[in-house]
Amino acid sequence: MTLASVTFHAAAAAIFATGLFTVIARGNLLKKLLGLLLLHVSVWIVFVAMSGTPASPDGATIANPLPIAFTLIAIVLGTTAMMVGIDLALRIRASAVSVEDDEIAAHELKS
Amino acid sequence: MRSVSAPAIWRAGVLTRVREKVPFRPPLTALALSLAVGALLAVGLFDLPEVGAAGSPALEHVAPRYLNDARIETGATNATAAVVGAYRGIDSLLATVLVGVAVAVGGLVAVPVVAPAALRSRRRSESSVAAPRFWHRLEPWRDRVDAVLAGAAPTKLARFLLVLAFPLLSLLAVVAAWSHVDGAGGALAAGAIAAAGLVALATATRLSLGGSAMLRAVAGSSVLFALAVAHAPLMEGAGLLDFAGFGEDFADGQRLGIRLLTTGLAFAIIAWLAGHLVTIEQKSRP
Amino acid sequence: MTPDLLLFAAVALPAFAAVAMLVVAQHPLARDVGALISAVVLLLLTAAILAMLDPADWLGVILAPLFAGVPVRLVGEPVGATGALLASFAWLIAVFWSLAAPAARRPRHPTRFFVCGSAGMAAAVGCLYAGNLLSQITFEAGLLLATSLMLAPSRNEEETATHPILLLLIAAMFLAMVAAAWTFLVAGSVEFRPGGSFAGATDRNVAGLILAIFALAGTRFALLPGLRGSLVLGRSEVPVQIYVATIVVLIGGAIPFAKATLYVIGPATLREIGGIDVIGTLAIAALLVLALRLRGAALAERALGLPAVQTIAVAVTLFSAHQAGTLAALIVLAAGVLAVLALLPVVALLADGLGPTIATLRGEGSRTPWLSGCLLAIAASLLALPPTAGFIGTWYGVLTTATTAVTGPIVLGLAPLVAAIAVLPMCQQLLFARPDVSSLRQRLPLGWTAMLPALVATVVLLVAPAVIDQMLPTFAGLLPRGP
Amino acid sequence: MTHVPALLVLLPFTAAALCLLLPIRPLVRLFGLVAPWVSLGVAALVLDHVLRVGPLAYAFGDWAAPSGVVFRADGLSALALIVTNLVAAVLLPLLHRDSAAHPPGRTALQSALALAFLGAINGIALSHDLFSLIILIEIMTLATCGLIAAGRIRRSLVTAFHALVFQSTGTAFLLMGTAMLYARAGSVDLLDLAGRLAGANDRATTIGAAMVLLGLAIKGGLFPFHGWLSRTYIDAPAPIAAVVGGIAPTAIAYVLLRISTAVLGGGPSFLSANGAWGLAAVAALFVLAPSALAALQRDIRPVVALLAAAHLGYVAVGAGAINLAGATAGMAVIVAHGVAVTAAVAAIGCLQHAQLPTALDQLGTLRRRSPMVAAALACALFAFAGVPLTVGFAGRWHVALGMIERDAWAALILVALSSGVALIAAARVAQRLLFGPVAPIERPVPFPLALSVPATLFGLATVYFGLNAALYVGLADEAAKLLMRGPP
Repeated sequence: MTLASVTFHAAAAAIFATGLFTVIARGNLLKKLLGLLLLHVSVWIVFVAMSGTPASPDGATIANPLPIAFTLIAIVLGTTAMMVGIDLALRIRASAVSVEDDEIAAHELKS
Repeated sequence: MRSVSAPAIWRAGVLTRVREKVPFRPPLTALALSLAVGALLAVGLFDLPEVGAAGSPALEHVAPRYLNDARIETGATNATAAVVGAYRGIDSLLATVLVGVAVAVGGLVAVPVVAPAALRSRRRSESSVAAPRFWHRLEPWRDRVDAVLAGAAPTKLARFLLVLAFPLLSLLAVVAAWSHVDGAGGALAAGAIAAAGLVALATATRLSLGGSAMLRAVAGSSVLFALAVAHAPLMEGAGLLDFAGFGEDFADGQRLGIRLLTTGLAFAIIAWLAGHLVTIEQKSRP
Repeated sequence: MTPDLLLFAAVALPAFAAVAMLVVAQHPLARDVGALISAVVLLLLTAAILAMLDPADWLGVILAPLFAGVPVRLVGEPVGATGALLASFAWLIAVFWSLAAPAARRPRHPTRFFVCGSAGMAAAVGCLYAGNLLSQITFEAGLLLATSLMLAPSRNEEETATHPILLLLIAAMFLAMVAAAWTFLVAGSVEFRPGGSFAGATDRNVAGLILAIFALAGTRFALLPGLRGSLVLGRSEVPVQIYVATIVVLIGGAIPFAKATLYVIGPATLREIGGIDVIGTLAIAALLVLALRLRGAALAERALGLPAVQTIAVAVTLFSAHQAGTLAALIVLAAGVLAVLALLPVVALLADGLGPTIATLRGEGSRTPWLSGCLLAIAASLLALPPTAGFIGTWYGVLTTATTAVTGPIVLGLAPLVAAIAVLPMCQQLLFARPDVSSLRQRLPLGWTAMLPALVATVVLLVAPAVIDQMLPTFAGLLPRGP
Repeated sequence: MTHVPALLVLLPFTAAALCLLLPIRPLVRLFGLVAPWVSLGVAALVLDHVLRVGPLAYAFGDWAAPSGVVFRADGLSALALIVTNLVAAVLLPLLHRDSAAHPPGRTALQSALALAFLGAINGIALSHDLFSLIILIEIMTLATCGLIAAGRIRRSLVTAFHALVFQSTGTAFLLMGTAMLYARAGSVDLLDLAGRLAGANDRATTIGAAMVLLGLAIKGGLFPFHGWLSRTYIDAPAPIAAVVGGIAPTAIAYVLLRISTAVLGGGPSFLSANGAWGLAAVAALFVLAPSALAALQRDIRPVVALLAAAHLGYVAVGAGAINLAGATAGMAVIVAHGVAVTAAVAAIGCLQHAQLPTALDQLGTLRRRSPMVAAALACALFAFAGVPLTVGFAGRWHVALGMIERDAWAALILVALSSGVALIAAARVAQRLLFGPVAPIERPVPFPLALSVPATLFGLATVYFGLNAALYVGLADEAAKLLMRGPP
């Protein structure tokens, strides 16, 4: 197993796990969004790793275009979701008292 | 775009930041769950074919056509552009629509202006929760960085840097766009970088860029443009996204179609990101 | 009035009555009159259907095109029609009681009782007339829902008290559904047809499993002897007891099982399945447990233990299901239903007037001659003493089951003994114990109206043998002839 | 007819973009009212064409399947198309009749989102390319989040945020699984995948499939992940909650069914690998647990949310029994879900909008307030429980068939058990509805048209489709045959 694939895949798995943990465990809405970004980043990494091609004799290697295309679209997916999340978080911040989950809940209870 | 989303989230953090609570007990279930998923994922990923290994299915099945025939079939010099624009053109079209939806959502939940001062006072009133001591030591620095980034009191240095950033970033964008003229990736990168430059400029010189409404309109029209490009072939009886009829010969038409489509996507992204960031930027003005 | 229209009316009338009574709930008089009239008309309808049965071709009506080729269908055939007649009579008695009984003994929520009862009757009649397994399950679900709505008052402790029964009924329904699905896979059809659709369709093991599931669902596990919930009904009102014990448990369990064995599995397959002794042994065990449960029970509980006994007897008789077997099972069922039907009001009145336990009955027979007479008659029928209906049923049952297996007669002989354990102490205390003169008592607060339902039921129980004797030849002609 | 599969998706998007650009009230209203019904009509045409002529395929840009993207309408797609469009045609035009659903002056944006949502569900039903499918699902997600957040209720913002986080996590799972499947098969076209994954049973494929199914389960709000859906029922403006709860999970369930049956069915599906016991586990987790929880609730809203989640679980169970009856069951459940959930959520919306109590013990008030809505609620709950003569029964029946065919006795018992528990939960609610105490109402708030109409219509539909299930069961059977035949 080449170093490249070990690095790529281990990094992807680690980042995915980190992102999942952040999304689940963190109360702060923006931290949650960062966790989302991590999840998506690990997907991008996997796609990029997939686009590798064996070096041709003249040394010039061209990437496999399909995973690259997937990566581009996936980036759009992840970033749109995250930006909309930011919108919502700001709106919540402007209307609610806090961006902490439980504080919002408490406030709802009071109001 | 990653290059933009990171500062965006930092900015949002500046606006909305209350120090995150220290969880009372370590969230063990979450930890176990994420570790389990990560381990499972690792098992699966290590079972995948080697990176760049010859004969992996990803290279065997459809990739050869993209690699070898794209230039002839689509006239695109860049295989990725051919895939994004021609073979899987519907994907970029749908991505454009997705950006449009994001724009609409952003318009629906427009943030009412709240001055950072008010925010900070609110924050002080809230910051009852004890934070780790380490952060206490960093406190003054954090406030200073906040002040700069929130545009509350941009220091001369910050202004200079930001003003300097704009031409550099736009130059970078031009280079990125030019480097592979057909490259959809190039278009995306150019869009992202240009958006970053716009934001830098807006931050430095309280320039409003016509507000977010105008940019939203631009984004919407570019979405509509991309859709129109997709529908255009119906005029001459071809199928949707079948750009062969655009030019005098097959490849020429395809190339034109790809460029139009990706341009629509890129412009949608530029306008959307810029509008988004400028909105946040304006909110952060005292 | 064409027969299929009659079938449709027999289901539609109670359903309509239920809705109507829910609408006029504000006017008790209209509600009660509606309930009584609908019950009477239902009885007449079922009797008419039974009268105009035709062995050659079953009259049928399609209610809804459920799946392609598997509609919700009603057919008139002897077994179901008999059950429907019995059920509608039981319902009439229940309504009659809830109108005539002393105010303290009437349903606490009359509207709920009448609405749910009528809806349940619509479902029960549909379940008995069902033309295929799917329609049977469909109506059984309706019966289950109506019963659960009736049994679950808003007050929680009672709600939880009746849960065991509801759970048993739900389990029975889904067991029946599983069996139906399996039948559909095995035989390719769920239609009821004389001789069954299993012949040669599958090996005896699968058929035996399906039969066992049907049996479990049909007997409602004989209300799991020893289950607290099966006796907890004693706490609820008499008409509810009548409705659940006779209609839901006895008839609604035994008749669908009978139809499944007769018209789906078929006598031929039944015979090659065999295994009657296994079922018989299980039945004997269940009877013994029941006997133990019934020994120390209070009055109402003793009465409520009997449906389980009768169900077991019917089920075991059915397992030797060639023609005479079905006939015997039907007679056993009829005798059991009528006896329970008469016993429940009598016991309730006794408990009402004298006290909830046996000890309080001591020697009060002299002051309640009518009730004592009823009790004696019912006891005679339950003990299968000639010339009561119980005797005829047991007689035919023993005759039939003796031809196939040993355990059959044992079960049929054991059932009256268990019943005796439940009933005889009552009679003994009531009639022969010396009254304790120490406490002077007021006379029983019982008028004729209160006793009328009990008396009617007892009279019917007494005249039943004659009717059965008259109907025997016709039935022998009606029932599908086994190979 | 040739371009229909594409136009069905792209024209709503175009209309949405127009609404975004020119927020002219009459134009927006026109689109908002007409588009769903037109879409429903075209969907009916597609169904008719599929039934008479056969599957209808459309290759974008004339690039054939493995290297291009193909939208294809077969029996299953047509069925999902007709169901989602049926619900959408009733719900979407009524959206901007409800004042709480959208802030003033934002009608155009909201209609744009609604139209994008419409196009997205059409695309989800039609797309046969895994990656485009994911993009379309994401469009649907963002649209729903925007619609939820548009409510004037402040809590709806938080709800929208949580929905977004949940669903985007699901998207990440989906994408990761897609990546692994692609790395194994070399393409993302569904038919092609089915062909190339057939028999593959290595770790990567299995885990990739697991990731895909897990992502779909998260986005569809199956049991352990139903939190955001139930929050939506409670906190989102009621008509939007009806849209989100009634349509989105149905579409996702369709994708789940297609992928697990037609794509992974022949290959690594761990269900087929571990046979009956895996199926039993799925049944216990997705079906039994939520039903049992639902029977313990004291408020109507969690009851509906949990029962709906359990009902959706039957899609997973039916798809898990990889045989004809199972697939038919999945489709029947999808149809039932679209109808029943809409009725239930709309009825709840009536309760909330009129500030009637939602505690179980006070539900009697609804009976006095509007018998039709009460009846609709009861019918929907009974449909969830799979009671015969409601739309839910056909699914249950075929699930049982599938289990028996598969000899999955443990799963069969669990399914029967959970149906019983769900029946208890439904009966508790019905008993309160019928006989519960009626609290006097001072100044009764009229039920909004946007809710009472859908509640009544779909309440009737639950019974009608239950009475002659032959309408869609036959169709589902045909579609299942086509589905199980596998790749050509």
